[in-house]
Amino acid sequence: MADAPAITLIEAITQALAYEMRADETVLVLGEDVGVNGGVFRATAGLQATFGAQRVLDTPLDETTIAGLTVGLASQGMKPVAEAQFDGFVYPMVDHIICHAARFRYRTRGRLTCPMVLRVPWGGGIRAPEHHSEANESIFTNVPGLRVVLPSSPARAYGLLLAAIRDPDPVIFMEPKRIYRQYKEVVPDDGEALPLDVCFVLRDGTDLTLVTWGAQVKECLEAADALAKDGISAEVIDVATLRPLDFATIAESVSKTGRCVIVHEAPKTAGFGAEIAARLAEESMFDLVAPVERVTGYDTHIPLFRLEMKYLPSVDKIVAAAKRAVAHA
Amino acid sequence: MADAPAITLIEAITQALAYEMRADETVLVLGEDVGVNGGVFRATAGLQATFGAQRVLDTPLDETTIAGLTVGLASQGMKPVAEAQFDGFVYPMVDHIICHAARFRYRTRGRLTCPMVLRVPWGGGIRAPEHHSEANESIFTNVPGLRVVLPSSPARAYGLLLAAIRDPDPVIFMEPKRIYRQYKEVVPDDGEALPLDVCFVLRDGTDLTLVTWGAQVKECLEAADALAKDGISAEVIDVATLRPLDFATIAESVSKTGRCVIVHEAPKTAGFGAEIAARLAEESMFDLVAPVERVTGYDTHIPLFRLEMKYLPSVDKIVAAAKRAVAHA
Amino acid sequence: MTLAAQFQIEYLQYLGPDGKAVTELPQAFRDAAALVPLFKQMLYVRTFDAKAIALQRTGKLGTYASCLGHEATHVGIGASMTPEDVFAPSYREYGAQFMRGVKPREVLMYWGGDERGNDFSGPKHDYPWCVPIATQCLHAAGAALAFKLRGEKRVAVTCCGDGGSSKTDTYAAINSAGAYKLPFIQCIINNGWAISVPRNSQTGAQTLAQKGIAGGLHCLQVDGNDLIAVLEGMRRAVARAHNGEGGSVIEFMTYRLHDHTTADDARRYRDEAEVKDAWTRDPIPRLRTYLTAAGAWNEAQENAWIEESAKLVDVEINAYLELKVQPVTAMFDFLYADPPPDLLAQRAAAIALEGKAHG
Amino acid sequence: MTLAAQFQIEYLQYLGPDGKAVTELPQAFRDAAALVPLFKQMLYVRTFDAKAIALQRTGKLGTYASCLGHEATHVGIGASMTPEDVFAPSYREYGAQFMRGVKPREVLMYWGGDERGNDFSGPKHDYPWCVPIATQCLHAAGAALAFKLRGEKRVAVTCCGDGGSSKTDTYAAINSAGAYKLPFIQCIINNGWAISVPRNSQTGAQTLAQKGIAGGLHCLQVDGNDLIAVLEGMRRAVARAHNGEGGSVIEFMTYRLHDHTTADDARRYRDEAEVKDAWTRDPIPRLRTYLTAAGAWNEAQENAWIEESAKLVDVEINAYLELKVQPVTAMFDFLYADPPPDLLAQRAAAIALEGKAHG
Ligand SMILES: Cc1ncc(C[n+]2csc(CCOP(=O)(O)OP(=O)(O)O)c2C)c(N)n1
Ligand SMILES: Cc1ncc(C[n+]2csc(CCOP(=O)(O)OP(=O)(O)O)c2C)c(N)n1
Ligand SMILES: [Mg+2]
Ligand SMILES: [Mg+2]
Repeated sequence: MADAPAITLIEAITQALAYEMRADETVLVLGEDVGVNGGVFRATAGLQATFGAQRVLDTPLDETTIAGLTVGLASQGMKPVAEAQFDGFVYPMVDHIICHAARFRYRTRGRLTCPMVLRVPWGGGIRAPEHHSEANESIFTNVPGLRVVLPSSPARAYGLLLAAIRDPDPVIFMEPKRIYRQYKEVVPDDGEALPLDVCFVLRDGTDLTLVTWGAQVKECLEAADALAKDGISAEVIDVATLRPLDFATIAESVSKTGRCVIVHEAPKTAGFGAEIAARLAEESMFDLVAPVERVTGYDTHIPLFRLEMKYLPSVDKIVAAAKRAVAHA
Repeated sequence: MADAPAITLIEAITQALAYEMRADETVLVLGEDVGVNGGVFRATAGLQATFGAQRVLDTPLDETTIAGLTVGLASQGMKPVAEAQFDGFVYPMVDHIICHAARFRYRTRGRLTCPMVLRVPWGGGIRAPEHHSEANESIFTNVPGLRVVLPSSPARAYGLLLAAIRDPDPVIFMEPKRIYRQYKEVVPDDGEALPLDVCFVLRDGTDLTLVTWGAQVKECLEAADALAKDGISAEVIDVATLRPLDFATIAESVSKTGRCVIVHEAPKTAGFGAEIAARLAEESMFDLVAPVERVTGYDTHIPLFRLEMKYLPSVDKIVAAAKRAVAHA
Repeated sequence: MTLAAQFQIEYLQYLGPDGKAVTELPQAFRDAAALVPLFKQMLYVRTFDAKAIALQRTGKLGTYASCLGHEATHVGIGASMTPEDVFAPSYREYGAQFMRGVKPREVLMYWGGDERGNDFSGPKHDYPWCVPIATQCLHAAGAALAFKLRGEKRVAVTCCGDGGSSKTDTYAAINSAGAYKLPFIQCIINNGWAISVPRNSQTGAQTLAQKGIAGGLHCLQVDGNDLIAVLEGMRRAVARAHNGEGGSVIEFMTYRLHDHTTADDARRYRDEAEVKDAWTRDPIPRLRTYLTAAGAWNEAQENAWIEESAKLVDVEINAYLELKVQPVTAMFDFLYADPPPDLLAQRAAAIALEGKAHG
Repeated sequence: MTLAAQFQIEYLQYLGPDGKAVTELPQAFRDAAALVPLFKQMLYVRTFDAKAIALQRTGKLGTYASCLGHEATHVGIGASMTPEDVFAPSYREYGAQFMRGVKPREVLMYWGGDERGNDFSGPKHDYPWCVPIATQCLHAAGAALAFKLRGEKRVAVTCCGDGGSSKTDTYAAINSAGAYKLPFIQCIINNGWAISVPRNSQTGAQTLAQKGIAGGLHCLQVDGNDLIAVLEGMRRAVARAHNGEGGSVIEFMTYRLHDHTTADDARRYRDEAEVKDAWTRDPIPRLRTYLTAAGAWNEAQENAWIEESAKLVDVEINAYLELKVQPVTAMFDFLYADPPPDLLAQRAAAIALEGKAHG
């Protein structure tokens, strides 16, 4: 196991899918181009060859179809892992996810359930065409009955995806495509899931808490490095599971640092960062020595790729916000 | 005009639609059962008789169709006012609203625009069947390019709907159906629109600010009455337009009162109340003497009607939260 | 002229409105006596329906969707399925559901605002009532896909209305059933109206059965007020499914004799003359006439059964009326298998509030 | 057997793959000389396409969707429309768009990551490229509804692919066009593949033209590599629209000779033999042979035009390459007609950051 080769985040996804398909024959994968082609991002590469066309199904080109079939499969004893080809194509799935996947257990008092995963390549920064770069997690974060997960490293992608597939309720699993191939790490294929209800403290610090998820984890860690050079000690938290939110970990950090900068890629207004700031305003107000700040995408659509990097949070923007926070004593 | 009869909120909607259809021949109404039947809530009652079947169109039973046709009509010189029959049926419209209505101006650098209104009977408390009681405004509040409006009185429904129809960009107009017929007021049919970017301060107060929208405005006003009896002076703000948010009015109030309780019907986590609390945490932290509090729907689906009133914010819950806030000096 | 394709859609009717055979009866349904239990079921459903409407009118039930006039279609569909099959109804197919074991009290619980109605006594794998129009069709297609993948000899049957045939989900279900060749039956119950919108405003298609052509499914149009035609149409579709020939779309021609729901007033948009005319095609007298002529049924039997079924329904109604409201915890307890701590905190707060309210 | 309905779908082909007429040519398109401008357009598009791919390969363009092999279909559609009509393309119908006035540089701007490509020189009412598959079909139906309501003699034409024909939006467009009898043409450009998914995996339907039956539209299948068949199919559909006979669905049979986009590698899923075979039906040699035989075209003309069109395209490419990136304010300035203060504050902050970055 120690000899396992280092793999990228997307390879970790594939590894988790393969592991769980071996372990549980009710697990199947469906979506557009997931079969022979292995998915446009190669997340399902090789799976059809290994597990057959009965376990890895190409669907007709319709997201409503994918979502509805997935709900049907999940409620009849299968564990479907559906793929939305890109974040921008998730909207036609929203009806089945919100009205049915999130409600079957509730509606039927546990008679029918919906153990499914919807994998969504998520976010910007890959110079892709329109609708291929959306950070739209907030479509799901206000919806009871769902879990919303967003890993930020190969190891967390592996462990969280295993947990998502094993979870008896529907999980929206958004994958930061900008870091699909950003770096490699050794991820033992040991079938060990990670918990779906905790934030990960990636770096300890005392002066300020940086709270983020997805692709921005990297920028936050770099910002923490930069801040350290200026003698500022930043704690970095990867939220990882947005819903249900492990606010306790964030609160504990802020009780220590007194300052919090929330970083996310989605537009600011009513993005999920608002929830974290709101919880701080409710539960940590007397711990805060500086106003909370959000470093986010602007309140406009992510532009086509020539301008997209100017839209996204950057190390500079994070450092600047952190310094504003630290200026408060 | 002073002799105009008092009308309900739903009648104010009809009055605004009729006014603007007379004033602007490009305005048309479409949706399920909006024609002869006048809509299941009677919002379009009489309009087809007055304006003809060319201006008031029944659609096939498909919300994707309604949304897509509406975008098509709006981008070709019409001003469609579409009706979603109930909040719970808005999800199949989300794709066209987010990917197209909210983006046409942006995408084409102003060449094509999408001046449309989507009217959505919204919220719980009318003992309706499943999917007829959802407070799902947060589906839209993180979306750049949209306006999201939620009136709370006959007069504001009239003025804001006129403004929504006249606005050159897409407006989601959510109507609190619980108060459709709750009370009447005189609403002169004078074609006067209300601004789409301000909160309305409905009651002045000095000890605490109650911020809310939609059907909960009434509960907040009643809570303010109850609090007044205990010598607590509550300011009540009807947000009315959630996106774009007029935070300045809220901030000004909180700078005076130092305490804020946000009340809404949607589930708490990542509901739009989070955005208001977040802005307070960012911009009003040093004004606050008490933690912000949210009184909201629980983080579960609104139950079928036997339990629904236990789900919704109530005067008691609001008063209790207000008293907790006031306990902080 | 070179043809790319051509299609024919058959229409099935065996009993005319006068209860007389219009053509040779299908092999499988020539035994009148065998139809008696189904006729009794139709009468039972009609009794239930009338009583449910009365309950709503007296404030003891929420909005209720009547099935008046649909009895032959619903019962015929129910009779064509085995318990192992999966049924995905819309919201008024009680006739089919009763035959699958769902109890009338459960229908009332659902429309009475209590989720426990969905945890019904019918097959545990059947779908509950579905409010978002036609979304159930795709769940049935998904179920059929599960059956096919697991090699099970089961059929997924779903219903939508004439209005529902416009819904994109119906097309998606039909298309995927065709793409995967699924054991799937899409019943389109054309009762003439979708609330206030008449059938002809829904679509330019000459039949609703032809929706199936878009997905390459077998298409059939059936007189939905003729129980024998319903049974024969379903029999053929089930046989196809079992033989691996794939899915079917069946349009059942019937009529909504009541308002859309108790919240609706059809007089606002519908001609009384049309309704009067539709009553002449009522499925119940039609089958009664046929069974009586065949010597399989008589007035005494009918009177006895009407009386008995009224009593049976009353037992159900009483059970419903005695039902206690769920505790406030019910809105938290079935959301997740493993509820998160914040939700449990909200649950505790809700319990505390109850305590206050009651104490 | 009583029939509820029956349908026939005609197939149009005039020129065989060898460029010889397989049947009498349609009245409207017998003048070979009149086809020459369209043939030149087909050559021009192919030149553009090759150069666009080259630009992408050398890092000067983002992902690009090639139209190789679709030239007859695209040009034929473009030639069948007037400027007043509305065109709602998917993302590769450049041939049709060039004929409507869209400039190649605008195509490049769009795929080059610059929104200004969508503010194109074609008709101001035409729709831009549409990435969410088939959603444009409903916009075209909405446009057609506007035309009908205003009594304008205009047609809305939209395209989707074989994959797109599975999309629920396509069905919604077809069904609403039928319900309202709209001047609407749904072109289904069947190029055999939707990225890696072959046509037969999309649906069990024998043709894609028959998708129109579900909405009661006129259906036609056309050899999309035969310009004359494309023109004739479109002519009939436009005539129907003008005569108030409602909408049409036309399936154009063609082939995607390139990868799906430059981000795709079709060798992963597609047999080279199939592609080789498809080249034998290439629309360009077919029309060239026909025009040459008719004396309307010759090699010298072709060589001259190839050279000229390369130059014309290069002018466009240079204009594209010289384009300056939009200022950061561009992401704020076209969001609302009347931008809210908070957005203006973010805009100001973005400008300030630029200042810092540059200063
Ligand atoms: C997605 C959605 N849109 C709208 C409604 C409101 N609604 C309930 S029933 C109905 C009409 C259904 O007509 P039809 O499909 O013909 O079935 P019927 O009620 O006639 O059996 C409508 C519009 C709904 N339940 N779901
Ligand atoms: C809603 C949506 N889902 C998925 C995609 C990704 N995607 C882009 S093109 C394509 C295949 C389209 O195939 P087809 O409709 O046959 O058109 P073609 O590209 O062959 O012209 C897919 C799946 C998309 N753009 N939109
Ligand atoms: Mg109906
Ligand atoms: Mg294709």
